[in-house]
Amino acid sequence: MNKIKSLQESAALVKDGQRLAIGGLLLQRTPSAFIRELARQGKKNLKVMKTAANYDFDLLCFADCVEEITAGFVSFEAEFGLAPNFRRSVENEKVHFNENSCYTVISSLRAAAFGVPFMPIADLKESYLVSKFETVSNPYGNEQTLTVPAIYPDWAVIHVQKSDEQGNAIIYGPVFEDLIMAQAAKKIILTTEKIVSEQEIQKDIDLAIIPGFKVAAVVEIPQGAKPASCYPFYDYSAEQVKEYLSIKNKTELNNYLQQQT
Amino acid sequence: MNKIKSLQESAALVKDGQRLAIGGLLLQRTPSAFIRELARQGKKNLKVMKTAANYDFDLLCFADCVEEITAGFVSFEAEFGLAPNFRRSVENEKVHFNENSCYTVISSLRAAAFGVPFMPIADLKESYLVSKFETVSNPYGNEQTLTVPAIYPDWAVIHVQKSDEQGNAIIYGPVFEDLIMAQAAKKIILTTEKIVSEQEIQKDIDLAIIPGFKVAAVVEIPQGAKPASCYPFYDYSAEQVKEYLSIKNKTELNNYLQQQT
Amino acid sequence: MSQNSNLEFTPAEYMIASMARILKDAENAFMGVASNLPFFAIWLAKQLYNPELTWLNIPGKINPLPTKPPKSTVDFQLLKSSSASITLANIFDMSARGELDVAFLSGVQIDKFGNFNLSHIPDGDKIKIQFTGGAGSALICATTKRVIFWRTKHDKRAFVDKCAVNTATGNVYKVVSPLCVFSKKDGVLNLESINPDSSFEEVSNNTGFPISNAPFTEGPTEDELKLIRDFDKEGIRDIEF
Amino acid sequence: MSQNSNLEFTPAEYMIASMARILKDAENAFMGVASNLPFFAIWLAKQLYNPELTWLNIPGKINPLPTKPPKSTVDFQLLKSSSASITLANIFDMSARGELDVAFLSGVQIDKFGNFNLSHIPDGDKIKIQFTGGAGSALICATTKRVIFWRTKHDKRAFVDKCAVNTATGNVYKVVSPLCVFSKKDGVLNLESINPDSSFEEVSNNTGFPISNAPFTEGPTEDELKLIRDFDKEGIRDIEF
Repeated sequence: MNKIKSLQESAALVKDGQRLAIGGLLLQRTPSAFIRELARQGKKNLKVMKTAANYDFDLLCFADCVEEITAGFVSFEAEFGLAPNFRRSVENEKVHFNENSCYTVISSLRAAAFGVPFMPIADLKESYLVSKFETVSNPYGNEQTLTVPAIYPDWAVIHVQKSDEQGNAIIYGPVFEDLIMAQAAKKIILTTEKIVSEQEIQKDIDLAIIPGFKVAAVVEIPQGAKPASCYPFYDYSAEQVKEYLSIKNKTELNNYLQQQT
Repeated sequence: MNKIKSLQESAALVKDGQRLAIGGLLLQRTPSAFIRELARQGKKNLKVMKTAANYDFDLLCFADCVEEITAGFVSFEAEFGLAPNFRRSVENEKVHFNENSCYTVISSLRAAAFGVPFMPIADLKESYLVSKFETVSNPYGNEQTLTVPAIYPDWAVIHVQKSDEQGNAIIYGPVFEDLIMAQAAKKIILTTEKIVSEQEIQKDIDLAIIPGFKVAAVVEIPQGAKPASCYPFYDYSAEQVKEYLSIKNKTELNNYLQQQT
Repeated sequence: MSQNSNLEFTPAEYMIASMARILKDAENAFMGVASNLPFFAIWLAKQLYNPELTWLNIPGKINPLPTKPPKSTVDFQLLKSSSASITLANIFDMSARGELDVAFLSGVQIDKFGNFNLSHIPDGDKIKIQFTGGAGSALICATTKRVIFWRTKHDKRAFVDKCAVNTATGNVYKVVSPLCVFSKKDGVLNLESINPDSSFEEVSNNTGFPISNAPFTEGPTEDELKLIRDFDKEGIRDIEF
Repeated sequence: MSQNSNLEFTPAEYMIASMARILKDAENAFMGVASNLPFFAIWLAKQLYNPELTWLNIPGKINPLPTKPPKSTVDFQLLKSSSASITLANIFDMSARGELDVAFLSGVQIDKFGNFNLSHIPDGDKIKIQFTGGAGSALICATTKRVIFWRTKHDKRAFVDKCAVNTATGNVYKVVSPLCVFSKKDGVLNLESINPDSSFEEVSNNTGFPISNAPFTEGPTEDELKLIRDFDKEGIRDIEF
């Protein structure tokens, strides 16, 4: 099966209204080029999830692609400030922010990955997040146990350092939630810095933690995480983040999207 | 804190009646030297757990160290036949075999690792194992969901290829349940083929999945998995397994234990 | 010797070929602990019928390329030149999610409903004979789409009317023995085909539940036999016979 | 300038030193997203007070040895020369198991009970102002043994009588601002000590709940300041001031 696809072809696999788990964390190993292509293709009503996001979810909000965000944190950091389009979209009720703890995002993905309908979690005391979740009685004791529901992404979209043509892929450095997303999702779209041979994967076989069998598309995009970083190849670009944050309106956004990969 | 200990000192940390999760699987990366030292020290009433065991649990049964075994499978394979001392001990009611599925062992360790009292699992249909477990009603749906209780090992005992003096350790090749055991257990005892420098660990930092902070003892024992294998350093020894299986009585067992590391 | 062809083959070769053919349309196949013949079946299927089959095993190195047959579940041959890594826990998760297509399981007893016993023979509340334990079978049999039960010995102690204990039950698809192949239909095992070296009488006499006659299985082909024999010069496939 | 010593120091340096000292007896410390000052505090504590402290962070490389201060949560400096790897999920699990000793959290509002709000300001059922979301704080605050709340701005919009929304509540141990250190006792925040460059009056005027007077904090020592300044030549510690 030929899984090697262009950015256009791979983004076309995503249908309006589907749920996407987006790999990486904050400005590290974000599948940024894929996110921009979703915006260029004018996707609508996507449901996106991740523990901690910024560029990716902010851009999808800006481009009106998103209906619901499930995350623990959506913001840039001190150097850059908040995520302005995310904020505006939520405050204007164009996007529903299903606020979670990073931990409950992970727990919901675990339930999906484990094929069970819910996951018991630690007590969150008086956090208002508790009102979103149900408790069950521990059947082996008496205490009430908080739970979260499984959340099943249609797609996990993950940017990796190396993949072979079949989508067997290596992640170097922090894996974040990418592995559990790959397990929880129905299918996987990989963008990769480089498509390599099977032999190249075998050299680091213990780090080849994404097996190809659920991968529907492999897209080679060098620098595909930019403006985010891709360890150890390149760091995030403060200049490029600021360029994005300087965009004022939809016309400028469209220009930006056309100029970028 | 100096964690480097002798085999004797490290086995002395284990108290009669404690629960041990034993790393490796069947004849791969078994902490065999440590198991023999437990037998030499005449431990009593240990509770041991693992998905699939043979040499380790059979020997602990032979030496009357065990009160309870939680496992999915205890046997040698075709080349060697069944685990004779395990069978005899269970049939004579000297050892309680808490038969599980390998999957339910993992799920009970996951619950402990996640700090939650139970774990929902897939339906096991009409398996008799179901009678050991409780169901709860999925709070986000209506279906009954089977669960297993958390099982908390006092110790995870793990044989690794490389550890530094602080117990930061690398596992090459299959990890089996070792990582989840390390997380679920109160403390960890590591036996290692070699104690290496921090710099040596850093070379394969993405494979250094056992952090030292819960490690109570680091024991350097080259060939410490024998007769089991330790990838990629040495394969299991059929001859040494057969030598063990030829032992007929306690006197011979004591001789065997004295002759081995 | 075969009644249907002039090729000679052993019971192991009969079982390997019969199991390999079931994998022609499989997406993935999992072999658990102590799975000597399933190894050969998956290996043969990938060589001959289904190169894209994803092969999952206990050490979790996916699609290895062994240079000779492994002697055990944890043989280093199963770590050679593989395409990716997965943990055993995550293979079980795949099964729980319904993503595992075919799995091979064995056991001491199997009954006419396709239940099997790898646990023990009870004596009231006590255990009379302790077996190995079912490993991952309780989950796999309940959640993998098609379970192939294989057993190297076909007699009335193995093929029973009702298991003393049901270790695993559920999605049994076919049962392969040295004498025949069963398939599960309407909740019970039906004889599907008979080893051309055996007979309905032999199968029937060694099976503890009633069966109806069936045609002979197509014996191993020349291609199948050549591949198996060239690969397994040491005769590892016969280790359990 | 300090009233208690002749050393000059910035608000950032005051906060770093105050937080580092809390770590003198800590087993491990976790810093989450957007944790500029906690980075310096942990780094300083390991240099000066507690070299065996286990330092956990979002990228999950344990005890890294950065050659200069990181500018973000995911800076490559946090991947340098570390001692082992752990996933973020497993750090949360540590907290859930009660194995996490100290964690640093920040937020937009904190109230007199030590609750904090990183979620939003509601307007009826709607959201008036959306903040960043609490990241891992709901879990961490509920299950980590000692939570240190830090905030670079001390005013009545931040230190409120009651949070509009409780994103995270639980095991708040101390609160460190540019003006002072609070500790939680009998369920409420109590002023523990005051920045020698500030005063009770300034703290009181900028705090939205009643407080009682307290002594001055010992300002940063010469050793502390030298280490911080030699390490942070670019002034990254001041990025949020």
